[in-house]
Amino acid sequence: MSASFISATEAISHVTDGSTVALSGFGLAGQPLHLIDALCDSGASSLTIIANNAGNGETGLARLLGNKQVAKILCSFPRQQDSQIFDELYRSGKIELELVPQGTLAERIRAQGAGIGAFYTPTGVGTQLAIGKEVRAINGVDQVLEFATQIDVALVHGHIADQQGNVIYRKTARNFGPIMASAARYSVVEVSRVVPIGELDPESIVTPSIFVNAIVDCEVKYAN
Amino acid sequence: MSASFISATEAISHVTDGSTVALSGFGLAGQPLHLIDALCDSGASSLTIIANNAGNGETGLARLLGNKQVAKILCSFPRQQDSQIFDELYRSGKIELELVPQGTLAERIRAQGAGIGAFYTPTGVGTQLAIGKEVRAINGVDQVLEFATQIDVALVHGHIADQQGNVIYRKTARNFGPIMASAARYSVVEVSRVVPIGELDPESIVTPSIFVNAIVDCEVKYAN
Amino acid sequence: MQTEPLTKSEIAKRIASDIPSGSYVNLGIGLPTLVSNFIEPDSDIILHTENGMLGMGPEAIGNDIDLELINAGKIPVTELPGASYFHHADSFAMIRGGHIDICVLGAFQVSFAGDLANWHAGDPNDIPSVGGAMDLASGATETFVMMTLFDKSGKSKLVKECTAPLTAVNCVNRIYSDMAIIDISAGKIEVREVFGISEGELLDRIGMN
Amino acid sequence: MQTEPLTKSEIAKRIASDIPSGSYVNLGIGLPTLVSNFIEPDSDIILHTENGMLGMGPEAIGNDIDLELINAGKIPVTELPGASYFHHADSFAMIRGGHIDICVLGAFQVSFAGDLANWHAGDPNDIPSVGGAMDLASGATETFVMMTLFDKSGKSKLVKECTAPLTAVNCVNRIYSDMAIIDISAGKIEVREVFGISEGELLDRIGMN
Repeated sequence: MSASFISATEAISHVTDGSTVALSGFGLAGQPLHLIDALCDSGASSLTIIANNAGNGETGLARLLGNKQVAKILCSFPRQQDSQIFDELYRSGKIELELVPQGTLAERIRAQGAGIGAFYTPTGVGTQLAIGKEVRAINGVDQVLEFATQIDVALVHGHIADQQGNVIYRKTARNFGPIMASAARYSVVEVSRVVPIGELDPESIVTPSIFVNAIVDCEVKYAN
Repeated sequence: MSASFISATEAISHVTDGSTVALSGFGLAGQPLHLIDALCDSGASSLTIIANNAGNGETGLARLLGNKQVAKILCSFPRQQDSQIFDELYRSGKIELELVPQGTLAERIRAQGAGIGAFYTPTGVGTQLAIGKEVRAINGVDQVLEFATQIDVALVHGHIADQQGNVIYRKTARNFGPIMASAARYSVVEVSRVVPIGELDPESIVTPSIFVNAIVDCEVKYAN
Repeated sequence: MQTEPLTKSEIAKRIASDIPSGSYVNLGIGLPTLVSNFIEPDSDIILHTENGMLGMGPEAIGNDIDLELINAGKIPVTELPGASYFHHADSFAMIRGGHIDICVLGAFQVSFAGDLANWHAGDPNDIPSVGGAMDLASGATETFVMMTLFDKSGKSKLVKECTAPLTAVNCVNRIYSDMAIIDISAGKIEVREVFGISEGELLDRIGMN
Repeated sequence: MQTEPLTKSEIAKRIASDIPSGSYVNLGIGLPTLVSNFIEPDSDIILHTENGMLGMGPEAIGNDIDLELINAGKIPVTELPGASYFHHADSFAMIRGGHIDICVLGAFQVSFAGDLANWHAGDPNDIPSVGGAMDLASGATETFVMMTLFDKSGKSKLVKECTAPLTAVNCVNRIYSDMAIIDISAGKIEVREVFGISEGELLDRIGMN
């Protein structure tokens, strides 16, 4: 169904206690800060978060963790110089961590969006992260079976949307946005600008509107 | 390794008797006619061809089939109004056909390029095309195990390349080109124009040069 | 009761009017492409074509014909504002991933349980061609079938069990035909409307009574 | 025999000079990023960063800093002509699909068989973080390790069997270290060059004699 143009608060109303929420971003680049702020304000709790990292500093995902709204995080690289909020929760046993190789995380999300139930990857074979997983030799190469990751709501940081909900991104802030938008039951993209239909080049649209349920226009916020 | 800028004849020298060759295109849109002509002239035989269709009229893939250079074709939709050359070969038992649902064909090619050995898809479950294939229930949905498709040489029709080998496509002629370029041991893209490095927008490049071994510049031919 | 069966155009018009505004729709090759003639420009319905495009417009004529802008039936089409292009793996990610709200497909047979047979009439002399039919039938959120209800010899195409090779199991949600509109849900048939035939006679002829 | 061990910069310079022109290369976070300082602008070597870019240029300074243009270590970088951006699934398709010619990674330990341990020192109090290390080590065509050959207590990091958790099995092709350059091929070690140590003493210290 076609995309709605709504406020961050309205978009976040699709997140409920216990939801699985995917957050785009690699470090702070591409992290949907405005949507995460609305998620913090909503008070939704017991969330499972899917993201590459586990928060930086005190804002965005780190703020959400600090609010004790997150029960579990599925990510590839939680440890960073400024991941102190996660570090403390993890060391005190207050958050569950599922660690996944970065490419496997990306492919599990992409598989969900593409209707692929599971896939075999050579990544991780013979390591701790493959313990308990099925392994199969394909053309002489051992591969691990990995399953698609179900996502209730994706919160994505885009660059520009048109009024139909097509989205383009900016530089390395693209990262997990397109695959998360494709994978979630309800996908929200915050953008810094909305342009009339027809202004984006059809050859250059990265996330077609079919993957987008809601656009949150942050132009005013970005202008400040 | 970085892309070479060579002639169609030189590019086709990478095809040998018995090679598996992928051809982009959906009907005639995106079919690499100049490269296929060079393949016809090369006389390489006993080829396995991977393509969506089995040739139209008398040119391109149909000409290659008519030359008796093809032992087997893996495709989704061989029958067309003007597929008479394939039809005759098939009915007289002179060509082997492996029929694959179109989305499974695309995903098997994409998997090869992405280093995914195999994947589960709901497409085809309970049909003739799943006979003999493993089926597994994932989240209550039966899915068929499909394997990545190995490709020796991909012949792709692009639109514009830069001098590094980055490629963009044009409208629905994009179709199988990007995934075939990513999947083959040796990927050749014919384009109608080559521009200096830096002229293509980095946000809009569809096939980055990492997936391209050779560019064949057809500008003169296209201009005629 | 309408006293005449619907024409093909009338069937297409009914389908178009039942597609909710804002839907993403794929129209199969053949008969279903007629539906596009009846989609209102302001309906906000967006057409997907599996060869790599969203926002497909009407068939191209005259100078608008561009052989690199075609639909799944290889017919030149046009591009509407808001259109986008993508490669085949992404196109079928849309289909398989459940992002297409409705697909409209033709059929040789549909079973009472919603099984669809539409890719191979079963004649061993035919050249088998499946295209995107299996992906669409199993991947789209709703599958509508557009067909005549009876074949030329008068036999029902809605059958207890398909004899032609299946496209997908238990995938058809609704049949739009010349004689009736029929819902299939949880393996049960519900006749919604009949045209030129009484419901009793219809059920007799499809072997439901 | 060179009488001094190599400095980190000298190791990085050796690696850069051994990368063939035209290669697609991924430099891991930490020590390996030093290699980029020694890649000649006309070498036609193209750097991949797994967060979605090919054609990465040097670290950004001053007004060139753009927080949406960063490398895998989250450091602002620049864009070279011919660069392209893509999403994470496409980026790891490049890695997993064998399209990266060479990756250069740091290491805690490398085994004689070429097993790599570089994501978790093994201390249960550490916060485990793997990032793209497993994908790179198993996916790149060649994996080079850049490290000091001995740890601070003088123990060899090239070991019979890794005690730290593995990143990937049998993946390391060559070690560039301060004391030696060592090839690993088909489970066999070959010392190519030594720095500030004799080959005999080196083999003694790594337990190969």
